[in-house]
Amino acid sequence: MADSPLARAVRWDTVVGALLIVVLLLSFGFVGGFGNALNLSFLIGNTLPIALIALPMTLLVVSGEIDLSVASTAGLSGAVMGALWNQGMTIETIIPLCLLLGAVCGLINGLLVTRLGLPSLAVTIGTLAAYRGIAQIILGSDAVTDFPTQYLDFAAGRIGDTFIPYALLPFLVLLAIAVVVLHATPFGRSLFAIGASEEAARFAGIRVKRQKLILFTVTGLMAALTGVFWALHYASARYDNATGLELAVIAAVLLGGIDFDGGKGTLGGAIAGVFLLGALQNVMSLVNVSAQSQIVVTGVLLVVSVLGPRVGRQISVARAGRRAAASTPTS
Amino acid sequence: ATACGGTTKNDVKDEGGSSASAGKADPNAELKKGLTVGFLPKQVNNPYFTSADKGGEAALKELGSSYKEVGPSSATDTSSQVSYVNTLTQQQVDAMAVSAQDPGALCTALKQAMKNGIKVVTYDSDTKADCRNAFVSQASAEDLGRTEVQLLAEQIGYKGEIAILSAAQTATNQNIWIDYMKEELKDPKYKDIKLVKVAYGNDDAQQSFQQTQGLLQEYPKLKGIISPTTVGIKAAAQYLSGSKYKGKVKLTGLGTPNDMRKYVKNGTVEAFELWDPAKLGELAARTSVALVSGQITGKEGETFKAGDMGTYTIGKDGVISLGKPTVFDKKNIDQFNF
Amino acid sequence: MTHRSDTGPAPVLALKDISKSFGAVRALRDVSLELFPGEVHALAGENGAGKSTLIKTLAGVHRPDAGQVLLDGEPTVFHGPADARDAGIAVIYQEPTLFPDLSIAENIFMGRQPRRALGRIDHKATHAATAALMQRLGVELDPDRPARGLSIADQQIVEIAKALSFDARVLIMDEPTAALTGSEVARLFGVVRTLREQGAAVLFISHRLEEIFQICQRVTTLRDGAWISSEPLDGMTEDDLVRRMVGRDLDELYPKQEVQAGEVAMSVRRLTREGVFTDVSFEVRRGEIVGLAGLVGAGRTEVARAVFGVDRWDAGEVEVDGKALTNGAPSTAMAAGLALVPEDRRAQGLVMDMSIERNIGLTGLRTTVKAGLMDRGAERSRSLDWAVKLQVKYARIADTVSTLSGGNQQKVVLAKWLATAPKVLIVDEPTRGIDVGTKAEVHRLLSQLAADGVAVLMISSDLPEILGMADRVLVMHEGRLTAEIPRSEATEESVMAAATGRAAA
Amino acid sequence: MTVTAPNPAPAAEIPKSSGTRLVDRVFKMRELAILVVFLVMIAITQAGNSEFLSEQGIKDLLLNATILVLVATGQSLVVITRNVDLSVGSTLGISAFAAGTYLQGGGNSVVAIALAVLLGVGFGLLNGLLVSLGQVPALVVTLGTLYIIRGIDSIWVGSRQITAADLPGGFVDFGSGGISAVPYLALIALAVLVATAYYLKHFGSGRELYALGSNPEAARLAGIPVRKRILAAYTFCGGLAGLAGAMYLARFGNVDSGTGNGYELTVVSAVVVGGVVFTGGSGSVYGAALGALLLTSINSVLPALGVSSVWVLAINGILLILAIAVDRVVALRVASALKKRNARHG
Ligand SMILES: Nc1ncnc2c1ncn2[C@@H]1O[C@H](COP(=O)(O)OP(=O)(O)OP(=O)(O)O)[C@@H](O)[C@H]1O
Ligand SMILES: Nc1ncnc2c1ncn2[C@@H]1O[C@H](COP(=O)(O)OP(=O)(O)OP(=O)(O)O)[C@@H](O)[C@H]1O
Ligand SMILES: [Mg+2]
Ligand SMILES: [Mg+2]
Repeated sequence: MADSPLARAVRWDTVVGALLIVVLLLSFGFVGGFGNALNLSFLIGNTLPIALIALPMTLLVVSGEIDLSVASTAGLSGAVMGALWNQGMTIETIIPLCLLLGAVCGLINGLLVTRLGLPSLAVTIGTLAAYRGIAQIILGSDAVTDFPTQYLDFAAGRIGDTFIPYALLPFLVLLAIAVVVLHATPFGRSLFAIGASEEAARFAGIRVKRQKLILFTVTGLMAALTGVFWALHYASARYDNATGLELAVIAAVLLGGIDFDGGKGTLGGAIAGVFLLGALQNVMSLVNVSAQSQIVVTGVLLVVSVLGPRVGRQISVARAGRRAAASTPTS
Repeated sequence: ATACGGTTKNDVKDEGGSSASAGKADPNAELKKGLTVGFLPKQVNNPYFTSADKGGEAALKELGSSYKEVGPSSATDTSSQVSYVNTLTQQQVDAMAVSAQDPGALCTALKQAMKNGIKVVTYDSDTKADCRNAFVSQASAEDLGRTEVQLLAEQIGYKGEIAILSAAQTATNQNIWIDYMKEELKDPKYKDIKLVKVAYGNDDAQQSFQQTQGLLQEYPKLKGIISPTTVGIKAAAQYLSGSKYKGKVKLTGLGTPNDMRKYVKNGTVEAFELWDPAKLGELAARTSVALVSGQITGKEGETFKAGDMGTYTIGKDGVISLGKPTVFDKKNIDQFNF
Repeated sequence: MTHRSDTGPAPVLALKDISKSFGAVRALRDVSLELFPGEVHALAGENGAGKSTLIKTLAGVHRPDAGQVLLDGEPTVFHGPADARDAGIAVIYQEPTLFPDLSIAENIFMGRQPRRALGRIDHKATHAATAALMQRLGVELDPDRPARGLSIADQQIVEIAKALSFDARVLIMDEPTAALTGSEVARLFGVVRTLREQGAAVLFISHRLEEIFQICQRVTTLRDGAWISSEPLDGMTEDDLVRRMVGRDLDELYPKQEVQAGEVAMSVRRLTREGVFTDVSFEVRRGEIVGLAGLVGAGRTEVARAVFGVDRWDAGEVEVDGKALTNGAPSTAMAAGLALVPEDRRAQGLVMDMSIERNIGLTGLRTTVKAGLMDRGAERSRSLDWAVKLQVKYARIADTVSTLSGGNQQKVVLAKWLATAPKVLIVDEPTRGIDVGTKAEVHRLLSQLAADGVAVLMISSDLPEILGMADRVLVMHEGRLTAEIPRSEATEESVMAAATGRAAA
Repeated sequence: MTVTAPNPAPAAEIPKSSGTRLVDRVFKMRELAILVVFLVMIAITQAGNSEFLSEQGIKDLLLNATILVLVATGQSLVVITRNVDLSVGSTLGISAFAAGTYLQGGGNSVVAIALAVLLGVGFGLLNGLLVSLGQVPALVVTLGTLYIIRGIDSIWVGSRQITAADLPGGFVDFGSGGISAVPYLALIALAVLVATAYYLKHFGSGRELYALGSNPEAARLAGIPVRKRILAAYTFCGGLAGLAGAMYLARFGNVDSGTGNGYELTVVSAVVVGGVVFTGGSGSVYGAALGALLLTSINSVLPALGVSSVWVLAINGILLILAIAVDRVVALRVASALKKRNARHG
């Protein structure tokens, strides 16, 4: 490979992965209650919504865009699910409808961004409010809880006495798909190009707008899926489900080394970031770190996550410089 | 399943409705010592919950048990509240007192806790009845709803337009109280009072502020506002006291004496009410210990003695009611500090 | 090393035994250079020889790893561009560095605006000074127009104006003429001569050797980061200079092969983009190289952009191989066999943060695919093939293109498009910033492509290049095609006449 | 020699400056569009509810906007340099509480405000140092400091709160008082706004903020002290957030550990609606202030029209999108009209 082993080692996504492993090992060893299957299954189950949205969000951010409306889309899909369920529709029809709705929400974001050329940050701040508001109109003060038990069990339960929630399996499939799409297909490759230089990508014949539109749509779809999962996992469909989730997703993705200027990052890093935050929060609660201090820790981690690679880079540059200087007299 | 094979609401029979209770109660059982009771409020750092939990802490100390508090830093972060239920389960506390952000969302986790032998008491805000052993209610919802209307009606002379400024539209407690307020208003003696609007300030100072402004602009003849939420009443009072409506538009509802002292003294507010949150916490603590000790199981009709607070009887669905709220006004407000 | 031995004026600015490395790349090795007042000094060398690095060292952008910068004979350390500026050194960098959101006037005077009382900016005076500069350079650019959307040539003009506005003792220019046509160059040289007479020292870089002989007195040559010679230009020939740069003699610069033109490969009919170009019709046949000439801003680039689909056209049609192209769809143009080597390599040609491999690979996303997935082996060998074929000078194919020298970046853009095996190739300023050696190579390549049946449309501001390479010359003037001149009749005079609109009558 | 297009139209002689003036006007119009949207909205509301523009109503409108205008002004400066400060909400919260604690102990109002500003300046400096010295993405760093400051705030404040009763009467009255319909707070915000706008237009360092947001690399080459300028922008932004904290205290008389939570999104919306571009280099503080006024007014307009609060959020979002979309469409239209007028040929 082109990168030297050292340069690769200081790549932040590898660091986050390593950090995750260290945290897990330490917690297994020293934190009572962490290692048991039930806790782990809870940890995974509670992190899944963030992880699910982080998948398309990573792709979106790599292509230089952002979607802040994901949590609202999730809330809206949950609200619609609740409302339709109350109407007596079958759950098997409701879920696809919700996913479709999510895709439409994403499509609207995408159209506003690509057709009107509006900045995605601004558009999705708007739809963040709009989708949540529509959810509120649809479901109002209701909290729908009586979804069929087999669905609830699937969303909240785990396989036997293992630590593996049922829901982890489909997630792993989605993760694999996302990894392949981003890192091994022409589509993914073009996303990096778009993120790094949209104009150069256009001049290379990449259909920038179409790609972005697809991404926004998929992001909406995944957000809706998350909303459905959320409502089932917590057995509660309310209009304010998943409020504030977008910030958690963004923090995790940033922690995973995805550059918000676009064009850089790996899915592995993003998912490692998601689970690192999840695991840390779980551990800190178990060892009675207060919620306030946990916020500080999250913040410090974020700051370190950007300062860290920079310091690492400087070290490796300095070393390379020394090596070059050392070799000067010989040639 | 229905004819076409899907699952609809009608297929799902609601098994809930009765509180989760097992075994037999032994009213004379010894109160256990050395227990750990975890308090999980809707939000830590919230003054209301802090004083409630302090009440619980004091009671547990007296009973020779230990207290701990965990909780999310945001009152709408349900998923993190669920994680905290799990945390308490992992830490194998003997009982937990929970104020639920969402009646349904905590259920799976709470049931898991009960399966692990942990007693679950909800306080302030209930979950579905089958997800906990007992609910300690701050006052009967009916009392609260009706007395607030009575308070305001007196202040405005049983005549004029009134409005309600609530918390979030999904706030379970507020919604129940508002229903009782409407119920009370049906009484013929209120025939000249018209409830024009229920506004929602989402327990956010600024939004409650602007909702109050909006109410006054939309209904210039508005005579009174009921705000059954501590955040809402505070914001409304602050707005009124700095506007031309001060003293002209009456305000009542649920507030803490410390929050409202200034507005009572400067004439913005005549009277409002609240229960003593510390007492609520104390009762939750005592209920938890009684449950763990086996004095009660959460069935309707069981009774237990809650220290100095007296004897309480468990009502329908495992609900234990704290009692009537206190009304605060110019005369008595200086006697309270919470 | 032989330096000037007579006791003339002392050098204003000098470099002594400077070395500079980027990681493993040693861009400069023990290079020395002296700039004298009243003299224009040329810096020559192939692409990647280290010219721009040298300049950035003079300007305080890079700190040398070893060696000294001498200002008026005193060793000096420039901690940043501001230090060099304060020492009276004005620099035009190879790549324009403008603030797109700010007006041209602000771009020129940023940080040094005329002030009124209390340190407030005198906007009027700024405007007036800019207008004066523009007049001096003989261009019509509105000082209040934002820099965004300026063509590369106009950007270059603004850069020149900026450098002139300093009234600097030392003026350093890194390929200022690369994007300019004859008339602007002549204007620039006029200004440079005046400055020289006023006693300024000038350092000038260009790959157009005739320009060096036109304006410079001395020349320093670099090869692979090493100093080769510093000597007066008097008595030197272009061949001498080329030999110093390349280290060998050069083949013919315009190796045009005679090809019988085949059937029409691309036809453009009555193409119009409102406000930009009007009613443009022409054909390019297989095996033919068609030159598109015109003054800066004549609309050549805009036509190319519209044909390729990155801009929409308002009327007209384009056919490639008999198939009509969709308006505004580069992907269908590519699928039809069209390729465009754009004018602005940094913004349009390359993704600067991506590796050489990936940049070349970007046009092959549809071909280097196996079962829907990227075929990395195929991608790499395709990229390597073309990088080698075009003699790109790089350390590793996985290095980001931003670390390449300007000329080598240009080669990567060419590689990227040639790798698509196009039927019709549009090249916009294909040899801008490319050294003579490689230029000949690129010309040979274009010629070879034409011989293999590719239709080539070559936009160039380098008139000799057009005359040397084109079978047919199209000339644009103010958004319209004004002339079509066969190779036999194409001369500097005939083309310029059409380009300036004089032939219209 | 064949001449294909023999008669090029004589280039239309358009005096150079007419295009410029038009460009100028377009740029002014960007703000004008928001102003028009705002005025239309107010007019409609007034038609539907005559109480809306009563003295009290106007005062409320201005008061509501004041705090957001201040923070948005600071934020625009940072955004112009192609950065962002997400920690403003947290800074606002903590400085409001600091000022409150000081006043509670019987402090002087002016000192309290100075204290809040200083605290804000401190956090601004921290952000600025991290972003400029560390040269790291501002979004991540300030999301980090958002959490850090919020966390420190909640640890320090705990469940304490400061209510109007704890504050000197004069301070609270100042928060809601004013000269007829114009609140004192709005006057302060206006003064800050005008001064900032003047500075940005007429001072070298102000222009340099635009320059380095427009092209950081070029700014470095032009010898602009990039780090110093970024640091200054963050410090100013932090200071204004602190000042806004003090005003929040005066206005609402009520702060706790949750004060200012989530405010960053509102601020960013105001700035974006006001036409300050996130890629840096363009936009004005007047635009941001108008954006702030528009956003806060929507929240007053809907209740005043009697729209159920259930609908408020959705309408809010849709209006926000409409505002930026209209602005964009108008800008595009004008630009293309201008291009055609300004065309050198054809
Ligand atoms: N920032 C950098 N990082 C790594 N390598 C660099 C960097 N800048 C220049 N180089 C390398 O240094 C060498 C000299 O580059 P330089 O830009 O000075 O060439 P040049 O003589 O200006 O060429 P051209 O005529 O193509 O502009 C090249 O090999 C280039 O790849
Ligand atoms: N991206 C752009 N946006 C807006 N205007 C542009 C853009 N590129 C060029 N222009 C303007 O359009 C006109 C035509 O420029 P164009 O680049 O097509 O000319 P050209 O004949 O290719 O000249 P050259 O390439 O030598 O600059 C010029 O006045 C230029 O300022
Ligand atoms: Mg160079
Ligand atoms: Mg061109």
